[in-house]
Amino acid sequence: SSGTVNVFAWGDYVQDNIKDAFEKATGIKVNLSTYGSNDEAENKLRAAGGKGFDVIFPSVDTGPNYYKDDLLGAIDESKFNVDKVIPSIYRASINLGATNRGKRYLIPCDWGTEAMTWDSETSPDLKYGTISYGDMWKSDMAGKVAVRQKSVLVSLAIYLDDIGEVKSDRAMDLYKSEDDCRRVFEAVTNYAIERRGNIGAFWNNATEATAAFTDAGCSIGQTWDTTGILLNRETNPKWRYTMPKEGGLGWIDTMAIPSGSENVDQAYAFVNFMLTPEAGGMFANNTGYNSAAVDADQHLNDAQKAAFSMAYPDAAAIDNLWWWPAQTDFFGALRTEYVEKFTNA
Amino acid sequence: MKALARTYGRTLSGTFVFLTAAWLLGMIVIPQLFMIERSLWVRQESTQLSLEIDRLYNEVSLLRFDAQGAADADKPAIEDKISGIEERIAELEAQEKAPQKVYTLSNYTRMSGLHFRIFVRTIVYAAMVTVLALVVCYPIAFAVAQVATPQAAAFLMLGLIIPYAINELLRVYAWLMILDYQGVLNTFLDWIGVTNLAAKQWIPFLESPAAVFVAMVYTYILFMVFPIYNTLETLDRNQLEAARDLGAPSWRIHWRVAIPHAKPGIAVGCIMTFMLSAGSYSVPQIMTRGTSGDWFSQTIYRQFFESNNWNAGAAYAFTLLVVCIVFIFLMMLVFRVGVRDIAR
Amino acid sequence: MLGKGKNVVLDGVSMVFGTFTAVRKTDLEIGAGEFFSILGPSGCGKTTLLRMISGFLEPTTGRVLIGGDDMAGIGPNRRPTALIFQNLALFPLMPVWENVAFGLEARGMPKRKRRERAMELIDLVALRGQEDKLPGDLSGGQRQRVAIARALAVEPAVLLLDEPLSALDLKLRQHMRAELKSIQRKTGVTFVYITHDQGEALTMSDRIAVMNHGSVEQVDTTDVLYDNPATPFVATFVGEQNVFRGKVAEVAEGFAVVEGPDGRLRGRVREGLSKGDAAMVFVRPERMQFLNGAGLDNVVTARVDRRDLEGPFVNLFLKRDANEIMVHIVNSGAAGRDLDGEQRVGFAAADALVLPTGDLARD
Amino acid sequence: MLGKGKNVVLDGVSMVFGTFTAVRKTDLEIGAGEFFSILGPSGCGKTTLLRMISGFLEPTTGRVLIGGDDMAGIGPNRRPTALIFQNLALFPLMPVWENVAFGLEARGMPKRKRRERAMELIDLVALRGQEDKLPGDLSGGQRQRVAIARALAVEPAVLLLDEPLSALDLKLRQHMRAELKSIQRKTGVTFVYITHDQGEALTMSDRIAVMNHGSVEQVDTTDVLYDNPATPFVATFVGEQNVFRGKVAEVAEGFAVVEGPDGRLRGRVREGLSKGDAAMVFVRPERMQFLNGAGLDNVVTARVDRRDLEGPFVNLFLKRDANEIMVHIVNSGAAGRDLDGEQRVGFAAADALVLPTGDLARD
Amino acid sequence: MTTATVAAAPAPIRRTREGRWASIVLTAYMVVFFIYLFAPLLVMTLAAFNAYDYPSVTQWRGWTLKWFDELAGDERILQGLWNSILVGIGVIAVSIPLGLSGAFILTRLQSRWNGLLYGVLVSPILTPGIILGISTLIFWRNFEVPGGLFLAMMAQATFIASYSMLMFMARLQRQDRSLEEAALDLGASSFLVFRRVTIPFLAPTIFTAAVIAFLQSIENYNTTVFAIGGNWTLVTEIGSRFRFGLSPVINVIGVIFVVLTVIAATTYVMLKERDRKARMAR
Ligand SMILES: Nc1ncnc2c1ncn2[C@@H]1O[C@H](COP(=O)(O)OP(=O)(O)OP(=O)(O)O)[C@@H](O)[C@H]1O
Ligand SMILES: Nc1ncnc2c1ncn2[C@@H]1O[C@H](COP(=O)(O)OP(=O)(O)OP(=O)(O)O)[C@@H](O)[C@H]1O
Ligand SMILES: [Mg+2]
Ligand SMILES: [Mg+2]
Repeated sequence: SSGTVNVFAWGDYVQDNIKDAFEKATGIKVNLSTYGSNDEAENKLRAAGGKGFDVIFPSVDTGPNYYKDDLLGAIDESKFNVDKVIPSIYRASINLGATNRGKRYLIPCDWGTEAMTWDSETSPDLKYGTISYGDMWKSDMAGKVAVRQKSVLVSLAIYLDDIGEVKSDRAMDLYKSEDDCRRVFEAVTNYAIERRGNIGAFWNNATEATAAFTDAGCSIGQTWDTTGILLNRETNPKWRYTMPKEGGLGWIDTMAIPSGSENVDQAYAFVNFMLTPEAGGMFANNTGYNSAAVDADQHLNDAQKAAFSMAYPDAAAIDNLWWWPAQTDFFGALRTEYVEKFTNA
Repeated sequence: MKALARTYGRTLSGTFVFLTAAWLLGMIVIPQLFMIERSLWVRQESTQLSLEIDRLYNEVSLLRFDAQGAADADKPAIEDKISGIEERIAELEAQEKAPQKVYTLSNYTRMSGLHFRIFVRTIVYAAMVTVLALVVCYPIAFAVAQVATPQAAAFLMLGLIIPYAINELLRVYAWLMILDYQGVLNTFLDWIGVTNLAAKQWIPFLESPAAVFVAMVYTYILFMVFPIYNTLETLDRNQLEAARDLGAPSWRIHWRVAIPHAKPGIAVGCIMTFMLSAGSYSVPQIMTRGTSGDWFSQTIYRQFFESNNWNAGAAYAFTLLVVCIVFIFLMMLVFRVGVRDIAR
Repeated sequence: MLGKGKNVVLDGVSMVFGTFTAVRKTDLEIGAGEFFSILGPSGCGKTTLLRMISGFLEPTTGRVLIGGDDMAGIGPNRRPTALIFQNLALFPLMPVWENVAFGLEARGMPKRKRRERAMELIDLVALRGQEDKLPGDLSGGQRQRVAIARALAVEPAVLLLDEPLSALDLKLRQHMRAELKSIQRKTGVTFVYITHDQGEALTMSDRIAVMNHGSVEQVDTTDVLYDNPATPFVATFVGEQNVFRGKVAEVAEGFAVVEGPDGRLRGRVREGLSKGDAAMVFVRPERMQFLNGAGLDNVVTARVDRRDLEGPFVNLFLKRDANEIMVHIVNSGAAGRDLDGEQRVGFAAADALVLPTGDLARD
Repeated sequence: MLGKGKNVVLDGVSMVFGTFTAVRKTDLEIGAGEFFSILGPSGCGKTTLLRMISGFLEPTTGRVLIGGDDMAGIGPNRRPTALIFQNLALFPLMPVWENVAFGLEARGMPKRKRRERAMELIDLVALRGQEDKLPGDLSGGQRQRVAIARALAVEPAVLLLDEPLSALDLKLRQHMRAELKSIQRKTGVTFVYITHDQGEALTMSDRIAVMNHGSVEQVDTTDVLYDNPATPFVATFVGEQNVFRGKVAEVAEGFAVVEGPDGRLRGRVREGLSKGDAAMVFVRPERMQFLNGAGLDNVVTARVDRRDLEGPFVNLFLKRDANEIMVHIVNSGAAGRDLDGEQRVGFAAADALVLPTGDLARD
Repeated sequence: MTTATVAAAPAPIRRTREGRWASIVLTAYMVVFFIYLFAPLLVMTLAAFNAYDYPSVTQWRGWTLKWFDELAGDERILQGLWNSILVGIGVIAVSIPLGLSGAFILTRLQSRWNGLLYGVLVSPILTPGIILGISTLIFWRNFEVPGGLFLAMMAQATFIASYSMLMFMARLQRQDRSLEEAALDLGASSFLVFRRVTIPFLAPTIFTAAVIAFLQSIENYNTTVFAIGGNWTLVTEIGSRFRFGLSPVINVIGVIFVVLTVIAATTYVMLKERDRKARMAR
């Protein structure tokens, strides 16, 4: 192995301050590549046969996609400090896809949510505690809703389960078996299609999500936390972001070491560095996501703290999060199928 | 080979043949064969059983994790529980078969009704884009080739090329900014009083497929203009004058003289535009924000990258390729254009 | 069956492109039904003149009248003219009959009727049987005829032809000359024919206008033009000439004597030359004779340089210092084969023409 | 300064493309230093023949010998020939001198020396001062000369010219004929010259081979070819002819009498015709005369149809039933202007040639 | 006599009344068309000077040049730009010889298989770009070649060579074959023929093909994104930033490219024009 580490990360994850700090601390050079979606990361790694990178940042639920083709190496838990990861997150990740057949492959790095963003001027009544996924499907919202196709069907499933219209064990049935998955998706999609007129824009990335509100005229929708927070902070304070009462959609991004990694030691060094409170704080300030490192919150700046309290006004907001479970093959395929059905309705 | 060798000698001709062969085999055929091979099999496995095993493993992992923090007293009980589950796992794993690779045409045949509809719609849309591009570009090609002075023609050409200095993503994004509900065009209309953005009364350009058409025509203008220009440039101006002298009005001159002459160029332009639009991913993806329906290329993309079904994706892609090639031959038949004319 | 020709009058017409004068102020009257040629070297403005008549160019000054009507502002598609282009400009993708019928199609004649009419014209130009071929499948002469039929189909009063034969090879060109001429006679349409080939102009035309550098130097019937060219340019551009330079020594009774390096030469003269003026003596090669002792008005001695058989003629080239003298003798078997060395050649004063010195046609 | 010409022998050469025979078995000997023309209508196989000599085509049968050496298997770049292409094929992106020097460059001559040599050739063809221009900036005649200089630069023993003048206009073509001929004399190189223009062939060549449909019909000097064509095709392809058809009535002492719709006509005859055979009588238009009472061997009456001035000649066209008779009279002022109506024209038996009926050259 | 013919440029149609209407309509259409062509560029350029954090013109926050500064400090973008240029040059180096070879074989060899060969050689143009990228990557994996600039170049060259080939074929079909024969006849070796006759004839096309290859390479996303492996080009960098919100830095790059293209192309046109004038004058 050499004195470099090939990091394949989300575009905004490893910014210069982190990179410099790591290089200074360890003397290992970071060779950074970036991607913009899980699909891209996954498929690039797959096409490369698991080679070429030493650290990668998959979302925890996409783990199974990697396991199938043996793209990741198992984590040696003795080589990094398990206690540096917030224990509850570390534990939760087990079920969400971080382990496979008894071995751990993914180490939580950060987490975030996808929840409600809305225009508090045109909808002054909406607020934390009462706001619901269902608000997007009300009849007075025609053409004003911005959503991501892939997640909106899930949030709708949670909502419909909550109001008892489509029972799905808080959407967990989607992952249970192909038949259950199909049943729930079918019902949810039909519900959505009936109200398709509400959709003003679909988005797939932050650029589109922002534009959906600024250019496409949407006034409510489901966005990533960063989008909502930046809309509020940079564009207009009327934009608010918070958790709906059914619980926000929570995601965890992790760090993994591809099976073809040639710099395993350096990879662990990098992982360990990312989990230091200082790096975690830097990370959160850089990106607006929440670090999974213990004590990272000590290093947050004010803006980030303010944003956090807007998004998660109380502990319940976090406790109530709905975490994306590990993906199964049928889930991926069926979700695509119903997304297409909804999109093309 | 002999004909080639006579002019260029053995060494050079050999180099040409070698390079072409390397390109043909190493860069086109063999890589494509890999893909076609992929489209011909599926992986069969018993998902439900594997899921169950995975679930049990996760249970074990959880128990192990909890055991670390548990009181020492509880540990034996947990260990018992774990070993119980592990037995069950062993039992199930014995039943689990390795996934099997089965050769089949099912990737081709299993296209759902929806996908088929999208496919057909894409072909229709691509054809519409092609026709639109033709209508938009023909007058330009004609003007540059036949009407403008050579100097003016050079600058017009330059004007045509400049938009290609920027990346396709940006070009499309710019169109999005223009056509959006609160975009440049609607803002302008608001300003002259046609729409009222404050009251959310705007013209929803993006909701119609026309928005995609506008951006796509924009993106592929060059591919239509150049071939037509190239053929029209060779049209003897005397023919136009002869037609006029014989009393024909402008439209008839075009219909009877210029367009027939430009046919090979039109065919080539149409073929290229059709191909590119049928295979375009970023334009519909960015332009519509999903609100006006998918194009088939998006479906292919999702098969590959969201459904994780490369095999089906390869089959879809191959289908598209075949249909496009059929389209080419159809165009060549309709326009009576030979394979060779495409290069003109 | 075809409309009678109309006359064409150019009244002070000129054409300026930017700063370049392509056609200088020109007055010209072309009679109805006449076969009128415009002859001149490349670039002299022939095509420009023709395009003003056909309406593709508006003259910078002056008027074009056809059949007495001022054509100002009337486009090419509404003038009673039809133009045959140098390269014919047949529509390569239409079969012959559609080419011929195109003008009728443009006038909205129904398909059946126009095909009928086209067939009549195809008969006229002897192309029956070729009507469904594409122009590319025809020989040069046949294509030529299609172009004529196409132009005649619109029943023009004036047919304008821009070097229509220049793309053909020699034999065919000669053949088509006769054909064009006979079609012109049959139809009675006014032909305005452009060419830079003097042989073509001479054989076909009733009258010829010779142009040079944008102006018309002479308009006359062919015989007058050949025998009495008005300027050195016309003299040398039309037909072959032997040229002798010198100074006028004497002028009397329509004849002048020119003294120069070749001796004293006598020839016809028109007014405008007086003693001492620089002048040129022009003699056609066919008017020169080899003299076996016997004398003629003018005699020159020169060395036989070479003998070329040109078919009906034998050309003998003689050298006298830098001057080359050409003598045409009719090919009567062994004509001129025995001539050699220093020879005396002569010509009658009536066959020689004296003109003030001027530009010759380059060759 | 230039290599002497070599002779070219074609020994039973033929060329078959697929099933199409472009050149039938041909034997031909072209003398060293000769100006030899191959004349024939388009498509008769001239270019094919030339390409076999130059080495671009290998004959299907037979041998090509140049200077006595069998050329089988020797490529165009190793034969002592140089080819001048119909379109000249000058390298458009090289200046004149590089064009001329290209063959020397190919032989590895250093730049300085080859420029020197090129300049000599440029002088030879009178292009001094043009050496640094591109071919596109030259006039047609100048380009022609560059092509000649380029071909001569490699000091070929045989220069092959494929209709090199056909792209030029008439005046220039005539001028270049003389120039080519004089270059051939100066250099002594064997010229094999292809043309479909009989005038060109007649004026320049020492000998001419006339081809038709892939075979050589006659090889002779120009005078013989003109006066004694071997076949009706050659008779009509070379120069103008009046043709009278009929049946042989009498053969005696080298003369035959042919009876036909135009009466009894007497003319020279070679062996091979006997009484009763279908025959054709050929008379050149310049050998015919208008008879004012006086008789000649043969007399025909016909109506004057039209009179064309061709410059040195006046062509009179007479009609007799379907037959057209052409008479050339030297243009001596008013020649033939007074002739009209029914006329008697005649010609001497010695000026007429009787041949067995055969194909005529189409025109 | 003939020189005048050579120099005479085709005269533009000087229209009389009839034609005038047609030309007014055509001119009006051209104006509309060029507005269509340049409107997006204008929007994109304006957004580069907008102080707002996302590329936008409707959310106007005042003029700024800060995005230019930011570009200067953005190492990944600059490195990506450099990588793009490297790949572009590589693509030229690969696709031009390939395209030339294919064009020679297709135009010079008369064979029944030409149609098929042609079909296969142009098929990369028709294949979705993603698939080219992936198939290239998979193919080269057999030789242990990982994704990177090299593979990106190979994958792009696969289809860009087809475009070059089409251009070369068009040119070769217009070639006067007798030039090559003349050179051979003068004793030239095949190399000399190629170097002195064929290549100079093709030179303008080689130039344009290289420019087009470069432009296509620079702007390609779909193919590159897979073949590029851990490395990145300008476009893949833009693509991966799409998710986190584009910043007007991207527009700044666009503006710079447009300005560069305009300058380069204008000089090219001007030089050609001057050349033409010089030639006319001679
Ligand atoms: N539209 C134009 N603009 C500028 N100059 C022109 C234009 N049309 C013709 N000319 C110039 O006017 C002159 C006369 O041209 P014209 O075509 O009438 O010559 P021409 O006698 O027909 O010659 P040719 O025998 O070569 O056809 C030429 O010098 C030509 O370059
Ligand atoms: N490579 C070839 N394959 C098949 N046929 C050919 C080939 N080359 C020539 N021919 C045919 O052979 C015949 C003679 O052609 P060639 O070029 O020798 O004629 P030509 O006498 O030079 O005619 P032109 O005066 O038109 O140049 C023509 O009918 C031509 O179509
Ligand atoms: Mg002209
Ligand atoms: Mg030939």
